[in-house]
Amino acid sequence: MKMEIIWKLLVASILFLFGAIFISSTMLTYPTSLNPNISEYYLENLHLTGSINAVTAILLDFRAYDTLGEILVIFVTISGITMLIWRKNDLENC
Amino acid sequence: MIEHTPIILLVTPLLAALIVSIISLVSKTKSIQKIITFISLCLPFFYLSILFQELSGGVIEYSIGGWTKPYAITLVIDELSFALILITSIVTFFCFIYSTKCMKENSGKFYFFFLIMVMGLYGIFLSGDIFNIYVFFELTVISSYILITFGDERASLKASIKYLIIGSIASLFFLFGVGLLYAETGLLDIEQLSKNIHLIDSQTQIIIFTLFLGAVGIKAAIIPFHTWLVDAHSTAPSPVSAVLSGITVKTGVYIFIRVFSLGFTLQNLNEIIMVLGAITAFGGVIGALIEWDIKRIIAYHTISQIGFIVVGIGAFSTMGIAGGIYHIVNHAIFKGLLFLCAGSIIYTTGTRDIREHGIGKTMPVTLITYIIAVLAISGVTPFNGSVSKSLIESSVLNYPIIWLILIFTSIGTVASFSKILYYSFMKVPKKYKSQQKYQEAPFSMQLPMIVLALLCILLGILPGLWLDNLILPATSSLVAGNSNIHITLIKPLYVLKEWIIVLFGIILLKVIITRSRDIDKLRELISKFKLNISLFLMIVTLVIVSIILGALN
Amino acid sequence: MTSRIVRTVARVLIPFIFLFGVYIIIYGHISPGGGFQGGVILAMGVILIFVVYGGEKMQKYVPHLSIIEILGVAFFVFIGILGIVSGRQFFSNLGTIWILNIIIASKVFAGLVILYLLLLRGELAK
Amino acid sequence: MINGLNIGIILFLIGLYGVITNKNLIKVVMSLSILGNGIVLFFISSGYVKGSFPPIINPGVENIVDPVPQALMLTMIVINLCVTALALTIIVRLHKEFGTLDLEEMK
Repeated sequence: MKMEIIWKLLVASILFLFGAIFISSTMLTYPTSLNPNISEYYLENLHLTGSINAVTAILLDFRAYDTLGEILVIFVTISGITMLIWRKNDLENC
Repeated sequence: MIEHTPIILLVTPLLAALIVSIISLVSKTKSIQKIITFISLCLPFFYLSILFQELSGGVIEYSIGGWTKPYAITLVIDELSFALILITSIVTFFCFIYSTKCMKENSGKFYFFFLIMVMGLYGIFLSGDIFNIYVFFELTVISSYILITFGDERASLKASIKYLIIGSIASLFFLFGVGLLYAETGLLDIEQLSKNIHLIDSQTQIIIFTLFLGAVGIKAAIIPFHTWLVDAHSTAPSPVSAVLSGITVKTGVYIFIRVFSLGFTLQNLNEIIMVLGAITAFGGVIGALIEWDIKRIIAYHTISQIGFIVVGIGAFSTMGIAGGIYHIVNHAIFKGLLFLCAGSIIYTTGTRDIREHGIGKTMPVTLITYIIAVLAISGVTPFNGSVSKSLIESSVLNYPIIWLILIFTSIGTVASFSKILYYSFMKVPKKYKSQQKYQEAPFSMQLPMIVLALLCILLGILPGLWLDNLILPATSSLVAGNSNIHITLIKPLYVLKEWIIVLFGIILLKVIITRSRDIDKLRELISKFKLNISLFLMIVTLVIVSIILGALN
Repeated sequence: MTSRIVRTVARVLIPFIFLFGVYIIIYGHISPGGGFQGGVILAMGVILIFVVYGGEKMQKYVPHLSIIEILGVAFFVFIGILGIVSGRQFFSNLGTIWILNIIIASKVFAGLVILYLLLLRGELAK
Repeated sequence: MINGLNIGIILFLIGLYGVITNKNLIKVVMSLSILGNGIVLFFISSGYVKGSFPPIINPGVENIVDPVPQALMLTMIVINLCVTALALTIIVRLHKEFGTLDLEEMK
């Protein structure tokens, strides 16, 4: 029981250290003002997509390839769960 | 149509996977699924031959959706990604041929996940967008979580959940790094990022580097981020293990090369990476020396060889990077071959413990291909491992301690593989009275082994085939400097060193055989290294790395 | 069996949930919303029916829903390839955002319902 | 000091703490979700500008928030959902096989 508490304190302290380093060194300078900025380009060309909702336009037009990967992830997961739940133990040994 | 080849390369396995899954809903016959999978894994070679001709005219870029280049998601094929796509096609094709015999049940589902994993791998290697790499990495690892559970029932479920927990932490670390990069620069394209990364102040760069190191370290199984690998790769079915060890782990190294060559303006990064690599190389071998399970031994060697690659990349000289990339290719071939050999041994004998095999000379093909693979992984001339290993070793000659560690690792590699050779093939177990009469594995399992063994020899005799055409151009685009490495076939000093290593390895094996009881105790000790302790060590490592970098910059 | 209050409230709520889901999907490109969000809302409506009235009998519809899944992915890829066929790039914009929204919505809907049914089955098989 | 970015980082670390110290696999998966939500908060706040409007470009709307992190996070949320579902399924199977939820007690 005592070991448990010491262990948790150890983990918490090291994570605290990590977080302290993390927060102290990421003084972000947003909003970003670099010249070739993605979101500015997307907003300028929004009228070409036929959608006025910028998030939908990015999701389904500018970055539709990401969405393809994403729906494949859903598809694979569902197939995997189907297999895992309905499967019998009939596997080859190799 | 020719300019669409990159995307067609990616869509082909996807369409095949869709057809396979529709067929598996409708009918139970497996032959159509096998044919479709076979065709879709053959076609990439055709596309790659087209792409190779195009590649001579410079880097191939294909922006999806037709938007201007740095803003849209771009598929980029340079020499590095071409080399990795080619090796992915070769290894997955032969692993598929191997799996047609040994995966009898559930095979429709198996081919589906296999094809999706191949597609995810292509997606990672093709993509030039850092968030897109995350998406395809998730696709690859999710299908490999599922493919692992095709193995031995109870152990594979445990290995899968372990891999899942650590793997999703890795993905989230990577995503956090992407988030910081985006918040600082407003960019996601890798090429644009590498031009603008010097604008970020060094404190934030340290954090970004640390997060990427955590993510990539887990994915590439750098010690102390490695605990998931041995369980996952040893419980999966052998063809899956071959792809996981040969290619999927390399995606971590690939992302590492891409991230590392973003050009962080930090001091002393190279030394930290080289030290981590050397620890990885040595620790992997220690793990392999004390195991008795054939697949666990081979899986530990994946860790050790990854260490070699990371040392080469960490050196960040022309020789080191070229050696590292060439070792990625070579390792995919001989590690795939080793896993396939282990699979055929398990297929015939039905056990994984090397002390109970006692095969003798009854499986000549497996024996000969296994010996070729062992010589290749030990780095003996004229097999392929020797070229890349000598490149890596000569790139760290300025750091004698790391060089010595790599030499000791090579000795341990020889010892642990000749341990398998001694127990599985030469020694007859006590419980059998005489030599067992085993059948050689079926021909469709022998064929991939033979081809991969021939590739080992070919790439060793003609290293220029890959080095001159793909790897040196890839290196020269990553590192500035002269790219003139002359690889002569036989350098007497190197050959002498290699044979001395083999000799010491066999001596080490003798020591191990006589002290096997102590080794069992050591293994007990290492098996106490639990999941949460390893995660804790991982965080500690990251904190230490960030503190060291902060102090030095 | 769930209590009468739950059943009554569910009966009143479910039509509006479906209506809201469909609204979110088909107005996804001109107002806040989109395929994923709408698909999830529709799926939650169906799952609410299952929770309240019992979903055990619906196990037999899992294959049908899987076909919707596969067709969703196939249509998505098809629209990507349509860009190549029409002489432009993969996933070129052809004014197809609302179609993609509907495809994704049906796919997410089918996926989440299957997920619920399968996990329910895993629970039952214990 | 108290803004979305820092709260996101803290949530991330809390999730990490949960993954390391919990023995129950279900709780580990819950911690993974917390970890992911921290990242979502971080991303969304990194695109946020005070006093601006949602990214729906009606005529006459100026200074809107950055839409890119929101789109990226929609992708990430779905992927995280899938990973969680897969993890829970494997845990159901494991519980059926071993009768326990503690990874170390599974022999």
